[in-house]
Amino acid sequence: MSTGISREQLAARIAQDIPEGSYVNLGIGAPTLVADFLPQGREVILHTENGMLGMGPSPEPDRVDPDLINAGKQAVTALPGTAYFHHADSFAMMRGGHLDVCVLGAFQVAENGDLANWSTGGPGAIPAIGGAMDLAIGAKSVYVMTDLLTKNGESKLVTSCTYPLTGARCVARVYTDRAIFDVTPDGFAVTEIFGETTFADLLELTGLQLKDATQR
Amino acid sequence: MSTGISREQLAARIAQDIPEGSYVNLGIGAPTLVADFLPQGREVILHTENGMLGMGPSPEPDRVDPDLINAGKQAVTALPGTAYFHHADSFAMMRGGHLDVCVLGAFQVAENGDLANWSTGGPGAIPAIGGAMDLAIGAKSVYVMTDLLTKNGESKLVTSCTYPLTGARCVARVYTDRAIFDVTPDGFAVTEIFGETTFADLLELTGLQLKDATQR
Amino acid sequence: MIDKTVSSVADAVAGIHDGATVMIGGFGRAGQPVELINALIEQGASGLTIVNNNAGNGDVGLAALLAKGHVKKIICSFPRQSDSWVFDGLYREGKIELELVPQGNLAERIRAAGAGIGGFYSPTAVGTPLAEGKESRVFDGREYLLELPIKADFALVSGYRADRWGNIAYRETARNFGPIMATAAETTIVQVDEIVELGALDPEAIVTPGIFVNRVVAVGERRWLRNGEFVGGVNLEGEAL
Amino acid sequence: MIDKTVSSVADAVAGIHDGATVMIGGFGRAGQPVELINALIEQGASGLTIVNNNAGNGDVGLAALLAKGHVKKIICSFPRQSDSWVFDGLYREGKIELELVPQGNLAERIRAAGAGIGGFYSPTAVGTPLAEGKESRVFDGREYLLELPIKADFALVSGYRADRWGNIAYRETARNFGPIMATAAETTIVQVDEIVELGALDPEAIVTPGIFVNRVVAVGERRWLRNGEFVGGVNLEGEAL
Repeated sequence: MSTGISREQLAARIAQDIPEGSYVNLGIGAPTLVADFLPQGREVILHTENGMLGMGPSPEPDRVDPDLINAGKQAVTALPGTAYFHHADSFAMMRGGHLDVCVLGAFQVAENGDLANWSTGGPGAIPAIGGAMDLAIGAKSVYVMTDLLTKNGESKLVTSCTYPLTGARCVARVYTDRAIFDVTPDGFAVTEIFGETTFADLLELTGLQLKDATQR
Repeated sequence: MSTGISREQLAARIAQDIPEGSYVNLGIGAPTLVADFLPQGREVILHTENGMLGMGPSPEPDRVDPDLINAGKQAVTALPGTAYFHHADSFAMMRGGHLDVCVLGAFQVAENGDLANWSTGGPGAIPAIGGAMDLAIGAKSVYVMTDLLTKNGESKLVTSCTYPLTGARCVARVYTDRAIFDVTPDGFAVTEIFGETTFADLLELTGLQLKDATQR
Repeated sequence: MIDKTVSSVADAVAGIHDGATVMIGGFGRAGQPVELINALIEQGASGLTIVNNNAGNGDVGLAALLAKGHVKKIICSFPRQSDSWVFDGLYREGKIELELVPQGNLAERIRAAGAGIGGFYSPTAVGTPLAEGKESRVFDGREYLLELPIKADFALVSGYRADRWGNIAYRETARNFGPIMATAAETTIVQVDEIVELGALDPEAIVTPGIFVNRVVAVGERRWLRNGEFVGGVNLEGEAL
Repeated sequence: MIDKTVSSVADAVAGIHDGATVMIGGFGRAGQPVELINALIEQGASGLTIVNNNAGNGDVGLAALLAKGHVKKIICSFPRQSDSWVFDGLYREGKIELELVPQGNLAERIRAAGAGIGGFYSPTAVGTPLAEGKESRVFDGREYLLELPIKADFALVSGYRADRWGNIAYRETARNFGPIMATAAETTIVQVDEIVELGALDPEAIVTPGIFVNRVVAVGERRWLRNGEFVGGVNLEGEAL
């Protein structure tokens, strides 16, 4: 059974699916990579929860501006056309359904679109939620970017989440290193498989009933 | 029985009671006059519901700016230090209790502080409320500026309002052409009488039980 | 390349359908998108529900739309004004429906629609006739009324300057309802004096970010400005002295 | 003459009492009013409830206040960060109470307090553990949770420039929670780089009008600016490279 594509390849694949003119929020961590792979010349406007539309790439090290950061507290730049706003306005954009796409990481995604990505519910863990719950219920399309399997080899796609939820029935599509899964009323439909992975592999790895919706 | 002081004199009297540094909203009509009588050198910041703090006096006729108006849709000017904001923010200032004083007109004020100033409830009348209900419940001190009597000689101070309310138990003080009335838990207390009017006159004109709290 | 600009007011108001709910910015005449309203009259959509603070002034703009008989219902706070004769006549003849909303509730309900709030408890109108039929609830010893969001199919807004991303800057008290209405409509259409280069607007003074805007149209500089400087010489109606 | 400026950060934080609820602006380090927090540490008030998006970074600012043991409880959305070791230690030892609030609810609850809203129905956290104990209600086929305002006794905010009326302009994403916190506290205290003449701030870009501000103190230009121009040469912590 082959391994999947790299994180960068996956980010590039997600970037392909983001149409010009979209307003997009990229979650902390791996989803941030998607910005680096948006096709040249395609204008996509990036939102960051801490009050900015029009976020640009990282600055040169000597041009870091501590007043200009993203949700992951990394230094960013501002494109021409950037607008700043306060936190209530920023979250009104999310919660009011104005973002076209958000890309989030996940611990688990269930067949019905439930998302768990903020807590593994462990006893010693310090909980932290940030803006994930607002994004999960607010963006028009919630995409998840994740490895299909945990480090322990367990499927992150599940019948129903055992970890605390971030949002209920909110995920539209899961981009993994092995395949792309659409959330449908009948569960996950595989629309694209990467590398030498087969549909049979996916059935085995996830242990789920999957629909083969690949165009092959 | 003497007549009362003029509207301008009353405006000047109200202006005396507005401390430096107050944030003040002056209602449409007579209350607008108060601005003209603020003592020289006393800084008071005027709020207008249509999105401005720092409102200045009327412009010269050839300097009218149609983008710069007050709640009564009259041309105004902007003082140095003016800030503009949208309607939700403007009314958040009112409703959130941030204005120190508002001065409103009235049809009736009841002994318990109920205010009626938007509709006489007549059958053919076209109702219009504007921002009066928000001001009535929002400002820290709601002052009313009015003639004591209607054109028909009826008292505007009443036991209980017969006209539709603008706000319940919201008025702190009523400035009339005859006297100043504080709203207290025991009804109206007369704190100042103008001209040759007597306390006995006020009892007769209003038909109410009044407390004499004048310092004479 | 993102380009939200359209070349005519007719293009700007295309697709507004009969029976649509249309928010129209402005407080009295200030910030009233007169050119867009005129285009809407021309376009002909009828049976409209209009959300505005007022119900038209004089015979132009919103008043002209009302006079055409294209408006079924108006949701506003202050219809009756010295120059609201068009509305007054229609209302007295029973030809227009009125939903009267205190101005602060109107603003907050529009904001709530744009912000995804399901409803909120307002301190305004407690104990008044406008509380009738509304749910009441006490928090921290104070009574509030449940208010629901007001959404629209379209918003017509008057801004000052825009860029091709649809970022909008406003001018003085003409800002009023524009920014919140822009957030609460499916399709937001903004008229401005001019479209400037991307990056030319101060990012700290963009009050409506382009995410809320679908179409922008330039209508030329307002008569009381010259190259962005106030020159006066007009009356409150914007007519030359 | 209105003059809200005070001459020292010690004067600025005077009167903050033991047990006070204090909102502190900032998202991570951006917009964190470090000089005011340091003055608060010096001042000594303890048993505080702090409202902030995070729970401190590194060993400075909010983290230093926590390390002093002056904070009883923190209300925030995202305590756990790579550099939140001070909070992490206190939390694991049971020495600090945590109220975890999704960031959008945190922002909207603060705004609600400033805007006089009694409560509101939020779409966030429905179906999650954070919905436990909250009232749920369906509007238009969608479920919402009742959320209540968060008020404070004091707000400490970091702005960019101010005038003597207390009007505040912000800089870039350092704006974040400042404007809403300024509306929700009994006493709002703002540190800025400099106090400018009344009228020098663009009235279209004053994000916090002075009505929300009680005291303003100038703390000098931030290290990455020179006469208002960005010059860089610092790391994300603001330290010279």
